[in-house]
Amino acid sequence: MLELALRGSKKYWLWLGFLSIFIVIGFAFYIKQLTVGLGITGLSRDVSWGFYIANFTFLVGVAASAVTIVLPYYWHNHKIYGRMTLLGEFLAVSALIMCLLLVIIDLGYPSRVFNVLLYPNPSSILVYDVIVLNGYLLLNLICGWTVLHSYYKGTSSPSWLKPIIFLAIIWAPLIHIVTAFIYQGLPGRHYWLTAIMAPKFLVSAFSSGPAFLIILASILKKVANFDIGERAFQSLAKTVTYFFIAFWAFYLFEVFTAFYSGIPGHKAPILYLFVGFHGHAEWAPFLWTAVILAIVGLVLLLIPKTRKNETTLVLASLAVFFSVYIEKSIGLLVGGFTPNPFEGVTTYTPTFPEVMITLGVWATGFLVLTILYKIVLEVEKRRILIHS
Amino acid sequence: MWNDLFVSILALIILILVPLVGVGLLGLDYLFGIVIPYLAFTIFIGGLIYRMIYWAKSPQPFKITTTCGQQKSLPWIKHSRLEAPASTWEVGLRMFFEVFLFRSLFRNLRADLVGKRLVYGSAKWLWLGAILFHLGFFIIIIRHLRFFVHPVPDFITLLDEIDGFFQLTVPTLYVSDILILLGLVFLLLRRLVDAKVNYISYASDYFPLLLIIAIVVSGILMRIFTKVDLYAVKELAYGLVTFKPVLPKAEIGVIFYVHLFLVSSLAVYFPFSKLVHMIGIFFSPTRNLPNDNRMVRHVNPWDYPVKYRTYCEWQEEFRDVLEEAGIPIDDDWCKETQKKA
Amino acid sequence: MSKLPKPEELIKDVELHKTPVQHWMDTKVEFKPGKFLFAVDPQVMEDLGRPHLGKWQPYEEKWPLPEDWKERILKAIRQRMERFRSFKLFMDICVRCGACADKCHFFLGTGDPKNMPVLRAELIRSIIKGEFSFFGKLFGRFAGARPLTEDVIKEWYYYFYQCTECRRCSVFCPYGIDTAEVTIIMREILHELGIAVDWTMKPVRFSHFIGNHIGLQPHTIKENIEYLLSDIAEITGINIEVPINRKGAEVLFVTPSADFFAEPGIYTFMGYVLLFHHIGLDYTISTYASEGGNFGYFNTLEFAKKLHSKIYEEAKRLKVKWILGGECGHMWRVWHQYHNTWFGPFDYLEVPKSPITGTVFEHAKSHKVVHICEFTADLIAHGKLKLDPSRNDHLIVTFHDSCNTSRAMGIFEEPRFILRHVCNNFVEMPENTIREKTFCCGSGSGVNADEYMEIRMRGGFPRANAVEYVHKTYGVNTLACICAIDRATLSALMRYWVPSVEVAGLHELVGNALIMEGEKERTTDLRYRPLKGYEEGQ
Amino acid sequence: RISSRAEIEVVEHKASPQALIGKRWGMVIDMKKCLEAGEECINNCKAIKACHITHNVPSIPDKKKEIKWIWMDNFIHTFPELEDIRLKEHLKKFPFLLLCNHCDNPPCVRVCPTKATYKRKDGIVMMDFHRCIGCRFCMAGCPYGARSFNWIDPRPYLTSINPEFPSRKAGVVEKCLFCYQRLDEGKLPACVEACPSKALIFGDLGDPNSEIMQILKERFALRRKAELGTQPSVYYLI
Ligand code: SRM
Ligand code: SRM
Ligand code: HEC
Ligand code: HEC
Ligand code: HEC
Ligand code: HEM
Ligand code: HEM
Ligand code: SF4
Ligand code: SF4
Ligand code: SF4
Ligand code: SF4
Ligand code: SF4
Ligand code: SF4
Ligand code: SF4
Ligand code: SF4
Repeated sequence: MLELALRGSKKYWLWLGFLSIFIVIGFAFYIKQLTVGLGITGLSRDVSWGFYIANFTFLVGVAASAVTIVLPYYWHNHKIYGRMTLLGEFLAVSALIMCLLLVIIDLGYPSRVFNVLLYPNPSSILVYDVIVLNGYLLLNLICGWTVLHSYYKGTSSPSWLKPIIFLAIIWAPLIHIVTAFIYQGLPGRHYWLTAIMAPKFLVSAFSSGPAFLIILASILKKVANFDIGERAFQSLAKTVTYFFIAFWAFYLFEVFTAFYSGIPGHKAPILYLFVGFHGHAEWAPFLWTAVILAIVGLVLLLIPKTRKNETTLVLASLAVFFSVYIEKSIGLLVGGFTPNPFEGVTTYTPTFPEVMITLGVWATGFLVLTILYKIVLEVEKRRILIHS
Repeated sequence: MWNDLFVSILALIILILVPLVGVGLLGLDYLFGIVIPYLAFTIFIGGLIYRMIYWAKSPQPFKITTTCGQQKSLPWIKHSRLEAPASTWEVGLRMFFEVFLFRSLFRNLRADLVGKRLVYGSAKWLWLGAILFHLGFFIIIIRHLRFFVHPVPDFITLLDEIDGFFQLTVPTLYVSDILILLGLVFLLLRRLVDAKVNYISYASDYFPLLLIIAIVVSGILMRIFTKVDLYAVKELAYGLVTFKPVLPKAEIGVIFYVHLFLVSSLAVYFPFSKLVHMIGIFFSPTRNLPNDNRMVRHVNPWDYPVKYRTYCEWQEEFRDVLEEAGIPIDDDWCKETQKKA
Repeated sequence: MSKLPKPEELIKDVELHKTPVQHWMDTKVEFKPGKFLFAVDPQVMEDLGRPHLGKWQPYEEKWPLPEDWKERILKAIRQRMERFRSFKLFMDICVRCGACADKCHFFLGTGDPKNMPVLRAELIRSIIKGEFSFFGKLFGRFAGARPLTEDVIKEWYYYFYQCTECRRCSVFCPYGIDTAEVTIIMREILHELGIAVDWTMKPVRFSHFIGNHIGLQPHTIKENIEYLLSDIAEITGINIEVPINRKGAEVLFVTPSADFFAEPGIYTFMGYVLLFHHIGLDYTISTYASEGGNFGYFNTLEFAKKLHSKIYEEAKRLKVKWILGGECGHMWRVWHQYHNTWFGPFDYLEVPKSPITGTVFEHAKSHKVVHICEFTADLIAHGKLKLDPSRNDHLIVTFHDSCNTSRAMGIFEEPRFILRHVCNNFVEMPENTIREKTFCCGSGSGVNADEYMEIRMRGGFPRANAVEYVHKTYGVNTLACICAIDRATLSALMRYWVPSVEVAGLHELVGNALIMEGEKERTTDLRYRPLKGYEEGQ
Repeated sequence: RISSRAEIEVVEHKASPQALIGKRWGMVIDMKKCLEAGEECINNCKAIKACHITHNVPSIPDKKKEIKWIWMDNFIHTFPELEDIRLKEHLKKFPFLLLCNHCDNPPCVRVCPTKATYKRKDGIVMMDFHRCIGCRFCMAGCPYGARSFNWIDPRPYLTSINPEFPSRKAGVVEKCLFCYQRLDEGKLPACVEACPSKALIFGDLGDPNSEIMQILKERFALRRKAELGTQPSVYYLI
């Protein structure tokens, strides 16, 4: 089936070429990082994780969100997701590939990465994260590819696949919960030390992921004439709405806890993010953008008319996507590390190489996504090919 | 099947025992370190040259390109340059893809009979296994050059660094070593497990796989486990290629001689077995000829004239019916051709 | 044919992933009815001046081989090795990877492991190792070598006529090993002893002496054509003439003789004639070179060359500028891959140029022969044809790529381009059964004999299965193709496997769709079937 | 116990015969002595210098990339959770020497995926530079900012090289190791030895008769962020 991705229109190749430019640039900067060290990033003694891990966290959510489609389809026999399950699974695959790349890139000593498997520390959450992420990647690859292969052959899926699909469904929330546990178990990081971290991660994932799928599906409708169907769009839109409300509600609960209790350590990160702390407010414009996007998105989603209109739905999805992206990636990381253990503020801004490397990873993800979707579309196309 | 496998394992064991006894017990370092490698290499080169001449002696009478895509015809129809090459340049491209990426193998399918329906699944495992093995082999050969050339060129050092990037062991285990082993074991298992491939396999199919596995394993053993004196190895190897063979004073270790002897065996076996596909692929007429039969005339050196029924003979036989049916008779042509004859 | 089991039962015994316990060198051939071809009538060989074994049949226990059969075979093998690099090379470099194994339609339809292309080639490879190689003799079976015995000859006869030389295996082989090439050479080698098939040798005799393989004499051809022209007149109201053996025409049109005579080829011929009339082409056909198909090719290359020599004498005699070839698979394989070598250089012809569109067929600049599909596609692309595709609305069409034009020529897009313009319902068969991966009809290369029905239906099973799929899924009722033998073989195949599908030549559909100047309203297609909207009672 | 924290493994080590042996090494730092020693001494603290020279710690000017095993800071930064205004006022002038606390319940060890950071039986929180993959999880885990990461190759920033101790490459984390190599030779930590005012007192918290246990019995001592339950082994006297 891979050969199906090797044939395509000029636009397809242009798009792949466009992505490859970013991949090459990102790779060149990564080589630089390998030789010079992580010093080429904006990271510091106080903010020791940054843009890479922020994107990683966000993308884990995107990967986990596949379950919002796969679960209704397989568990509740929600037929209108029929044409979408593969898109969901392959979105998870490419998101996970980006996640793993980002983790490797963030390492100071990537050549020793196998030490995690050679000398695993059972009390380290990162070890479990490596296991669940790779496991989920494998599960999704197996499920997606096997289903697609049976489409290709024109047979029904093999029976051994069912249990694996159910395993994948159970596995999906796990990847995000474990990722949340990376943060949520650290003493002294007030912003992270909250039990609601994992559920918040999940609801954010379940809103941004389907929002991303709405955007992708509408692109596919335009460029590839592949329509998931009006009802599937609406189903996704509802998923986005409910979980997005939950997401910001959770956020407000945290704000309440911090300010009602009045504990300085809890207030500080939130103050820093939105209004400034010790005279520093570098990220406030971004966070407020997230809030505005959230309001816009919510309004568009809640009004039935705009939700049912595809253009406004896509706009709403974009708003949701970027709102969650800002809060969950950069907000989360910067908030966690600020103020530092000495109650000081060390500002963090990603450097140009850092951003380019991350863009390179996104481009790689999009490349993988494009190729996988291309194969799905080609297989689908071959199923119906009446010339008229 | 088991017979064939057993015989090839036996052959391999003998090949391993020979240097073990020869160097380990009898101390024939000179024989195994210098004489046999020279001999093997001579046979290898001589054999390959013989093969090439042997094939080249027979002409390719017809241009029988296998076309796997649209021919070059009308200008507005998209010509598939790779699958139906029409120029030498396009043939070169096609050969490149065949030699380095095993393009034809990439097309592989697997047919299954589901009830009364034939279904065709994608089957790229063979391609993957073959690529892992061949590319791994290629990289290892290049990397080994560091024993034979001096000073070691930068690109080999670089390859070395990339390949040994992951610090799994000290010294680092090469990624290509793991991949080639995976590839080889897959290919061997496939031969044993897939009924069709098993049915067509002889001892001469198992043997090269086993031999190469043994070479790779002995190499990995040398690098990671029973470390050998690399300086002594370089002294020996460098001596061999500069035709000033010396046995290093330092002890190298029997395992090295096993490795070297197996490599020599492979070299000797190479030109006289299916392994010559490496050279043969370049001679393959269905792949190395352009599909330009109607553009350029291909000449067959042993072409000979044939006797056929000429128009005049034919007209004579059917003159009556031709006349009756009112189909023109052409006596001028007969006179003309007779005059020429 | 009476004993042929029902379609559901025929392939019950096929196992694609199991093989016999016994070593293949130990299994012997059995000649069972329906599974072998009758040996050639000695009279045919006499007439053609070829050696023969007298009257015998393959199922006989002892074959009447001559005393020195072994030497003759070995000499023949050695000679082919000297003459064909392809053969020599293919004997050396197969790694038995098995990529070709399940690609052959005969293997897929019989499950017989010796029908795996690799093992088919191994039938001779093992002899070359066993008879010519020192190491082969030394290691025997472990090196895949065996001695030449009478059983081997029987095996060759059986399996080299269970290969239709379709080259599907060659597409998948990493080295392009072409078992068809091996088969061609092995059939020649069998010919050295006089072992040949009756069904293919009779047509050779006809082609040689009369000019076409059916034995149509010149006046019969003319009568047949006139009969077809009267049908055309009845259906379209147009009177057309077909020039025969006309000197000074611009184009010599050559097509397989089946098109003059046999269903469904005659409809294709009507299509050609309508097309030529529509554009006013200055052409002629010939009753001397009245056969495009080449039955010699199924026997020896020498015969192949003999039979087609006529075309070039005729082109010279009639002083045409270039040659136009009709729809045919084998004909085009020979024309495309061998003619220029055998009969060139063609300084008495001109580089083909379409008199209607002015297109110069650059890709045929040396050989000067154009395929009718290239010609018609060019006409359509230049808007020179008035077409009404709705006249084919009663048909749901799928297209069969003939293996020869596909894998030995590379003509894929032209026929599809034409199809898309002459009919509204065109569906492709599953991806892995078309284009370069197309399946043979199972009866090509001279094995289309009645006594061979079981093997033919088995060999055609993969093709029929794909047709059945589109028939069931999209209601396909017409299988279009561009090969005269296909039109004969696929018709039988469809009758057996998918009875409601009919076979049509591409230009039959063109003929249906062409809006001729001055024609009356058509109510039926060229086969007198009512057009859509003109069915009974409407 | 299990409910209160994730279990960590404690690693045995082989000590040489002449080594100093302790059940749980700890340190008491008498900030009063530093204050008394005066501005001059504080600005050129010999303890810091001795440590950094002994352990090949580079001096990188960029604050964001700097590497430090032991350093000086003020009260507010050292004890941010002690919000008491009067205390702040009172302790404003005190310098505080900061270093790894060698916590008894160290989060850094808990989170390290490769066991590159591990706890020795004698209480020293150790680093294996060969094993560290540079993931910096330990830095996020340590509530005290005791760890530094080699963002760039540190070797060009070494003013002098101690051949007895390895230098690091870019990509690994480092911190104070309680001079395990000196203890092995029977010597006290370099900083302890170097301070002319004996402001740093090193000893065994597991031995009730040790010098530092005596001091802790007598005087009021502070530990940083004790409420987090990490049980620091470094005590501050004021
Ligand atoms: C390549 C290099 C490391 C690097 O990444 O930079 C290196 C790599 C290894 N050295 Fe070394 N040594 C390297 C410089 C040295 C040096 C020189 C130095 O520090 O600048 C020495 C000290 C000088 C000397 O001769 O003692 C050195 C003394 C050792 C020793 C101790 C030998 C001894 O008996 O004293 C070993 C241990 C051994 O042989 O088992 C050793 C062992 C090794 C091993 C085999 C690791 C081991 O545990 O056995 C490494 C080989 C990896 C390989 O095959 O690629 N390496 N090794 C260093 C070469 C740098 C260069 O510029 O040449
Ligand atoms: C094998 C060994 C030498 C030996 O002959 O015994 C060795 C071998 C090398 N060490 Fe080491 N070190 C060895 C004990 C040490 C020790 C002492 C110890 O472990 O007790 C240290 C200091 C303490 C520690 O554990 O870190 C030590 C700290 C270093 C460092 C500085 C730390 C860092 O990673 O930056 C380097 C520099 C480096 O990584 O390039 C280093 C580098 C190396 C290099 C790459 C050679 C070099 O100088 O560039 C060798 C390859 C190691 C590898 O795993 O890839 N070696 N090296 C010792 C292995 C002990 C072990 O397996 O743990
Ligand atoms: C049965 C009572 C109850 C209800 C209903 C309840 N909570 Fe809580 N919640 C608690 C208790 C008790 C805690 C403290 C648990 C702890 O400290 O670990 C808590 C803690 C939290 C925390 C974590 C604070 C922190 O930092 O540890 C958040 C956030 C929270 N609740 C949000 C919510 C939200 C959102 C809902 C509704 C969807 C909700 N709660 C409903 C009892 C409740
Ligand atoms: C509707 C919102 C919501 C969703 C969806 C949700 N949770 Fe929760 N969950 C909460 C709230 C609120 C708390 C905090 C209550 C508390 O602290 O006891 C919580 C707490 C928890 C805790 C206990 C944390 C602690 O320290 O006490 C676990 C475990 C947990 N959730 C697991 C999950 C898992 C697993 C899922 C999904 C598969 C999930 N939750 C989905 C709202 C949610
Ligand atoms: C001009 C200096 C020079 C001379 C002379 C020299 N070498 Fe080398 N040799 C090197 C360098 C530099 C390398 C490192 C290349 C590398 O990284 O693989 C090397 C690598 C090697 C290696 C490979 C080690 C490995 O694992 O990569 C061996 C073995 C070796 N030399 C042996 C010899 C022998 C034997 C001779 C003498 C005949 C010799 N060298 C002469 C510079 C030299
Ligand atoms: C130009 C170089 C070469 C090309 C293009 C090439 C190509 C191939 C291909 C396509 C296959 C079939 C796939 C497979 O079964 O693995 C194959 C098989 C094989 N090749 Fe090569 N090869 C080359 C060189 C070599 C060399 C140098 C060797 C080793 C000495 C080698 C050893 C083998 C072996 C042993 C097999 C059989 C694997 C099996 O048993 O399945 N090849 N080669
Ligand atoms: C067919 C050719 C050969 C193959 C497939 C082969 C394969 C291998 C492999 C897989 C290794 C493991 C380490 C590595 O990948 O570099 C190795 C190591 C080694 N080989 Fe070979 N080898 C071949 C020929 C030779 C020859 C001709 C020599 C003789 C000089 C040689 C000498 C060695 C030595 C000394 C090592 C140890 C290298 C180390 O420790 O780094 N090999 N070989
Ligand atoms: S401020 Fe509250 S949540 Fe944060 S560490 Fe202290 S007690 Fe825990
Ligand atoms: S695909 Fe080619 S090399 Fe492989 S077994 Fe078939 S003929 Fe031999
Ligand atoms: S040429 Fe065709 S019929 Fe002959 S072996 Fe190959 S696939 Fe089978
Ligand atoms: S008749 Fe057609 S399908 Fe059959 S073998 Fe010939 S070209 Fe192939
Ligand atoms: S620790 Fe010692 S050297 Fe450093 S400032 Fe205090 S008294 Fe001075
Ligand atoms: S102070 Fe920080 S680095 Fe030191 S042991 Fe405690 S947690 Fe770990
Ligand atoms: S940076 Fe090194 S020491 Fe710190 S957690 Fe990661 S692997 Fe462990
Ligand atoms: S105990 Fe040793 S390592 Fe720690 S600060 Fe003092 S001198 Fe430095």
